[in-house]
Amino acid sequence: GKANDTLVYASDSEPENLSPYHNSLREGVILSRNVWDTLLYRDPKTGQQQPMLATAWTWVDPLTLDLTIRDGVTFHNGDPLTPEDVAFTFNYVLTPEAKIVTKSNVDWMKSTEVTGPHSVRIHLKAPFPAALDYLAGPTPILPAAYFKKVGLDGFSKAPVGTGPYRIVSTASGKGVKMARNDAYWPGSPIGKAKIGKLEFRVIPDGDSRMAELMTGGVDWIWRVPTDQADQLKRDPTLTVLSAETMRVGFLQFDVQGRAQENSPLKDVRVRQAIAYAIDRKAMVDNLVRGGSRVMNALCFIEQFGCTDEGVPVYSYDPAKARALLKEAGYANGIDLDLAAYRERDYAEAVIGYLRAVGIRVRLNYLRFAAFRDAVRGGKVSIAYQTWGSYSIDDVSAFTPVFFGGGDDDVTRDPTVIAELKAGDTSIDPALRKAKYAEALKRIAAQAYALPMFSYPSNYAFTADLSFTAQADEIPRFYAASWK
Amino acid sequence: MTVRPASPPLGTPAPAETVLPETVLPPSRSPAAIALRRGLSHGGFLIGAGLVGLIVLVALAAPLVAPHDPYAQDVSRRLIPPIWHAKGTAEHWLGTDKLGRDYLSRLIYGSQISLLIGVSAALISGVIGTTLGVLAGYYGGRVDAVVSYVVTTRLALPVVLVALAMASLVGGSLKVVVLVLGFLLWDRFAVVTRAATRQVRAQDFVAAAKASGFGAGRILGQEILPNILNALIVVATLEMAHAILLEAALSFLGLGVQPPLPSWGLMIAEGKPYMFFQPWVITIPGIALVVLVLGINLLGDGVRDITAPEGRT
Amino acid sequence: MLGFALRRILVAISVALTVSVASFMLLHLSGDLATAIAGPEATSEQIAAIRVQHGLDQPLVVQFGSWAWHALHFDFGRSFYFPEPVTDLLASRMPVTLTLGIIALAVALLVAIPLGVLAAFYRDTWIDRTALAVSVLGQAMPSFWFGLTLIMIFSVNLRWLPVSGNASWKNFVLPAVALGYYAMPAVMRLTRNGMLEVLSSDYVRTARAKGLAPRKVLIRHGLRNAVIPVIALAAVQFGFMLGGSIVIEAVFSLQGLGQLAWESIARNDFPVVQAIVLVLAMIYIALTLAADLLNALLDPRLRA
Amino acid sequence: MSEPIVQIRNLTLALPRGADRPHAVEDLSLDLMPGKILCVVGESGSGKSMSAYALTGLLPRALRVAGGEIRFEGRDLLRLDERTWRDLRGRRIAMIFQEPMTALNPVMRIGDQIAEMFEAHDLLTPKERRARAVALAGEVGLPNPEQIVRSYPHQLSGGQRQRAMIAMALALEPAVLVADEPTTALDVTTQAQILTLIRDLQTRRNMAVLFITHDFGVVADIADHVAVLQRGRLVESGPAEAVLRRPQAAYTKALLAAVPSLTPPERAPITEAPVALTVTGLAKTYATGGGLFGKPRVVAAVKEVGFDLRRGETLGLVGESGSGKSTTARLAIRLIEPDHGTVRLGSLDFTALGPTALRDERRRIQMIFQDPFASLNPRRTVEQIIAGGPIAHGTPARQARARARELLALVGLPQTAAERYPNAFSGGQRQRIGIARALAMEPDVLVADEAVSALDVSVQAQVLALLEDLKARLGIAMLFITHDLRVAAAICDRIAVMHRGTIVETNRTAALFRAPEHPYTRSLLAAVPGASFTESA
Ligand SMILES: Nc1ncnc2c1ncn2[C@@H]1O[C@H](COP(=O)(O)OP(=O)(O)OP(=O)(O)O)[C@@H](O)[C@H]1O
Ligand SMILES: Nc1ncnc2c1ncn2[C@@H]1O[C@H](COP(=O)(O)OP(=O)(O)OP(=O)(O)O)[C@@H](O)[C@H]1O
Ligand SMILES: [Mg+2]
Ligand SMILES: [Mg+2]
Repeated sequence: GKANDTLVYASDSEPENLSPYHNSLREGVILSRNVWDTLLYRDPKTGQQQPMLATAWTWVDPLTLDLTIRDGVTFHNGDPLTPEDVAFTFNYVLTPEAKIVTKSNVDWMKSTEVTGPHSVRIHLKAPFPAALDYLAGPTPILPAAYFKKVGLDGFSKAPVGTGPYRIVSTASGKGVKMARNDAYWPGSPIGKAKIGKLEFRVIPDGDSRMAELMTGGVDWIWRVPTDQADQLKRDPTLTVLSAETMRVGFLQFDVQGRAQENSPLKDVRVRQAIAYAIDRKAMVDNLVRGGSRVMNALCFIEQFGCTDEGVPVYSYDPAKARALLKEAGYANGIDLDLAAYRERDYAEAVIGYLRAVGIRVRLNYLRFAAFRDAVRGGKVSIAYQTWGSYSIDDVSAFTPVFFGGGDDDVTRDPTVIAELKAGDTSIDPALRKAKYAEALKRIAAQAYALPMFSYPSNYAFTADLSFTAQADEIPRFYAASWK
Repeated sequence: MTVRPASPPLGTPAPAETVLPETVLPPSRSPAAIALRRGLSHGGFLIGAGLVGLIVLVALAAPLVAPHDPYAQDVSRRLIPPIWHAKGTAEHWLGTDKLGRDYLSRLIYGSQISLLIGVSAALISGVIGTTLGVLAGYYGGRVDAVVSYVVTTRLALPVVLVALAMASLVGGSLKVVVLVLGFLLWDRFAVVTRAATRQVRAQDFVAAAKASGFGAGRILGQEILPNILNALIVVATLEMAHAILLEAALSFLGLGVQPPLPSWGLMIAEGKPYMFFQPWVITIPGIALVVLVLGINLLGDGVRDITAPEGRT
Repeated sequence: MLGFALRRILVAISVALTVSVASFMLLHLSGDLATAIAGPEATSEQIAAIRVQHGLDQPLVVQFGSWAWHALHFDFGRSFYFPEPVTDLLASRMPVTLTLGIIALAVALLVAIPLGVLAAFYRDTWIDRTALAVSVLGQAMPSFWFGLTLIMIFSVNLRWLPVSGNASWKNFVLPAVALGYYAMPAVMRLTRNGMLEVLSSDYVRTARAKGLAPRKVLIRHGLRNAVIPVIALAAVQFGFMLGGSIVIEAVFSLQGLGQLAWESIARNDFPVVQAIVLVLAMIYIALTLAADLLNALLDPRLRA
Repeated sequence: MSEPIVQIRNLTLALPRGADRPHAVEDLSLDLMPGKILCVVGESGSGKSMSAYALTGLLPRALRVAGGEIRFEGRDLLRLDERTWRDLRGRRIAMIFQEPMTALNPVMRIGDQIAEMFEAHDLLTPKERRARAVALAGEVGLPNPEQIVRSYPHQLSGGQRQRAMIAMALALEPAVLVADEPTTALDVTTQAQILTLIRDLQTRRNMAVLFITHDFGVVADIADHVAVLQRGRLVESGPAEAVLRRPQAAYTKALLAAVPSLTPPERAPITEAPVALTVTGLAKTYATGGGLFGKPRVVAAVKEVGFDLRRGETLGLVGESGSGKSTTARLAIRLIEPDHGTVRLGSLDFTALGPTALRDERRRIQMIFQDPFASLNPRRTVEQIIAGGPIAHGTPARQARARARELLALVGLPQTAAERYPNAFSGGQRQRIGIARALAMEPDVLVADEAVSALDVSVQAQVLALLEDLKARLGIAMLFITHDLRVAAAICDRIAVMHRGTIVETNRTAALFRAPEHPYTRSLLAAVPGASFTESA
């Protein structure tokens, strides 16, 4: 709290490893942004890259990037930052022995070499336009000497970085305590942290988190369900922020009919009937709320290439749904199963709607891993999927994942696959848009999947705290302050 | 043990030839009749039987007594408070849940699930445990040693954890819950029937039956089982209660029965996010659970008391 | 006595062995571990690699052998999720669960035994009936629901005690009460029944015939004998509480073994689940063994 | 004549509602003289124990004093508060009980339990208490006192336990000793020792003793005065000589008449009848406990036992507790399997039968059990119990049931008994049902294991007469097991004496009583209480 200048934030999961390259959780990303710096900094407002640990960078050619490393930066243990640290970090994480869990973040690099007392050179494997974005995000710089000394196990127990906060203590299952890095290098685009101490507490249970916030046990929580967020708003000691995110939920149908014999889902009329049977608007207005919107095309509407123009819209019409079912020869109703892995009440609401038109659905609520396996294995009739596009603002991060012929494509419509492929590989924006639009139209017309709505995110924190949320869902505590 | 004749006849032995003077036999009742008579004056038993009877009745007549379809949702009428609340409505006596389903109707249908789980888990575990216990108690020796060993091993396994792990691997559902609980909760049956069987077997009437040329089947069926039946009923009620509570706990942890089935444990789990602002969503199913389990326990205690052998205490 | 102890220890060891086989089989026979570990993104090559990496391609007996051999040295392998040996993970979580279990047991015994004694002594009075009601209610209350109710009352409304975590002793009060109340009825009933039996026994009559003060009769002749079965029960209950703390830890977000188990189940972190099952079973076996030996110490008749 | 030390006047003890009679004891008046033993006799349930408890202030909660007074040392005991009672108990009035095993705290050392006597009354230092405990142990004849005070009750024999109880009771040199059937649970030889001990200590310390028993033999051996109770009322009291020799009340007379005599009637030897049962070289060793890994405890219960039995003959098997009588009986009917040896029924080798044949042939040898409560299945009606065996052997149910009713009549029970459950019968009646059940099988041999030991003398006499009569009429051979030599004398044609698993002597009953050959037989006979009394009666 403000009184002891300690911001306690709570979240549900505990990163398996505090080393930023060795976990894939949001909680890990948050720690990473507060404890480590990256070579570049991406301004969340403008989207522009700014100098951070690197003061300057030049492309020698599309496969070679030269960077100048800042002088006068020290790690939390007092070691000065040198180009060796940069080279070590990148070269180390590329080795298979490093066993990092987020390979895609670094494996565009081939190697990194020290080219002078203040410079390094990164060699790429292939041209990679997004390289600077990655250097400004998931590629923090580790202290070479310290890391070599203590090894990964030691490092994960007592991590050291250059960031605005340093880690004071960690305890398995409890969380992480951090203190402001008072020696933080001047001139950083993110500036010195304003709050003296930061504490991350793992509280797996959402209601406990809320109770803790209400009783002052923690100062900041997120992922508050909208119902509770509404209630918390009434509490004058709390501030609640709600915002839409890029996550979109959708029903993915077993079009190939693998999950059950003579699957009714092979019939487009049945899939359409399902689409008509669900009152997505009512769900958004009454259940989901918090700025969410109904989606009609299978992507997040703000993404590049995502459009619902010309895409058939299935508005709530249970009579029509029943008529379609009858037409398809299922006047007596059908039995299906639905698998889901989060927001159980949304899935339940869907089941409730389907039940009203005579589609009896059995819910199979699974952990994500099991859910994914079941869907890919063709054991699920209706999968309640959600997708957050890795926060990437381009439809290529969404639709092709589920319709581009990959593991998660259970439809395997060659036409759609071809159209998406064309969109993904083209460099012409207009052509891309056109191809994606065709694919999205076909998906909707065939009702291969039913897009539901975008998901909101709710933050709640003590009213003493001044905190701004970003669209990328990475809370930046170093920028927060007490009112 | 000393014996108290009803009316001590006097000294000189009666000539055996003549039938003894017609001794006035005290009023006789069958053991069942005695238990019933005792039951009717046993407060706990009556309360327990009343509660359980009521819930069984409600469960059987669910389609008749439930005011609404327990699955019918209306997301525009979510979280209506119960009728005693200022904002309650007579349409939904106990209000509605997060999807606008009638809470009373869900509660009523939920009783079916709790009873189903309690009864079937107790049946499965009862069959397993009683078989093991009776065999161990009757044959003793090596059979007994093996059974005791199996029971000890089973007791060493943490039930909740094992049930969770199994449910998670197979995927939770009503069937899985029943099977997992049925196959985990037999230990007390085994322990109790073993002890009871040993006790009965040591009695001379079993020896008499054996000496009369009864086979093992007849002895188990006619001499042993009827005499351990009351112990069995008591354990069955305990295990029913236990299974119902465990189902609730598993469902609460998300690995029990699956929605939209209105299991009471699931209702508590689903109501949990609302507990601070709409506390009734967890208090109502919670109280229902307590009442049912309490009723079953009282019934079990009552059965034990009223079937206890007569004797001075 | 020595022979008795040796015999019990021998039984305990073989039960432990059986339990370890059971806990191993439980997980290995109920699904393809490699797929589960590999996670959603994995290709079939990766799954195959994982199968080899974790030795899952070996025959089950070999797998068990190597697991058991390591387990014997308190090495349960590495967690699939955390970059730590399972042993370290357990060691860091165990204290929370043990603390909770011990406090809960203390709560249960401190309430149950006096209550049981009182109920027996004042048999068929309102004291007896109150004690009975308290215990019947305890048996009927789902512990998670009771825990939630406690949070609602004492944390959120009254704000006396914290909601979650294990920062100080205060954090353990509510969970220990919730867990202890779950264990209390059995202990209370056993104490009451044992006490009733002992109080009506011939040797208590003898003690009274000596002119011994009632308090001494109650404690020296009554409680000492009545408490013998309670010790065994307490050990058993403690084992059950450790196993059952999974629910309470979930309710109170206590980062103990139970919570770890639950999360590991969700994360398919099988070495951890397996180790926890085994460790809990071992604790249970050790406790019952200790209780048996203690009983033998208290009851000379058992030292045969 | 001195003053009575205790005067019980018009004592009435009320039973709780629903009991079989309103008062446990009604209008009872007794005097206890210093230095004298007053024996209270009566059948089970007559209120003997309750009077004793009233005298020690240990009445069960359910009972209430409804009137009268007990004067002791100038006070009315019934009006004392608990604190004063405590002071009195143990110090002035001490008590010993029937079951020495359960009356001692199983988890406390003998010495500590004796020393507790001093502690209860704040006497002596702990060290002195221990020393006194050892001395007392020696005084009551416990062997090796130094060592025995450190043992636990279960490590002592029954007689030793009772001695320890007595040591405890005598510790504070009480004026009054109340003994509730202190020898009932003991063997005759041990009983004789304990009776002598009590007698000795009583005279040495000039104590008044209230001695409760149901055994007139014991009364004859020990009593100075006798009081006879019937259903809570005093029917007769007076000096022992007078009551035993010249009983006034009809009830006393009947009771005395029912006591079997120690002089057996001459019975004609049975030599003609065919042999029904031949037992040769029978042996059984029990191994108990041990579990999965333990070493079992081994007891050689029966070693090399052999005898034969003719139709119409009764062979008595007598001996102390644990001598192997019951084991022999169970071996004979093959409830347990012998280690070796054979049992022949006529010419049939019973021990060699396979399971199926055995089930068929079992009907030829039947058993009557000791405990009339445990030997009848409480969940079945009398008719089902009696007819069950024949039905299992293929007799049509209707016929078996008709036969069951005939048998009821034969053993002297009304027809209405058939529909009832065993809980509706008294001990003696139950024993009759047990006999009917055995007879329903139409056996050649009847084995009665302590069939009358649990019954009061009057009932005992009836059952004995019934058995005798049935045997004669049906020509059954009977193996009659008892530890009571009086009973054996009354019913047996021949007697085999068992000692530590072997038969040490077999002879015609009269001959055996007249001229016992084996020293063990002699010691048994010598220990029978009240020998003088019945011999001259
Ligand atoms: N605790 C009790 N509650 C109720 N009734 C009792 C209790 N104890 C004894 N009685 C009744 O009091 C009467 C007298 O019992 P008491 O024990 O004095 O008989 P007894 O002559 O000692 O018999 P026994 O030879 O069997 O010891 C009996 O009818 C018995 O049923
Ligand atoms: N089932 C058994 N298991 C182990 N030992 C036994 C068993 N039954 C009897 N014994 C032992 O065998 C010996 C003989 O016992 P048995 O019952 O035959 O004696 P008994 O002469 O009938 O004695 P009582 O007069 O006390 O009935 C005893 O030492 C007894 O402890
Ligand atoms: Mg008595
Ligand atoms: Mg015997």
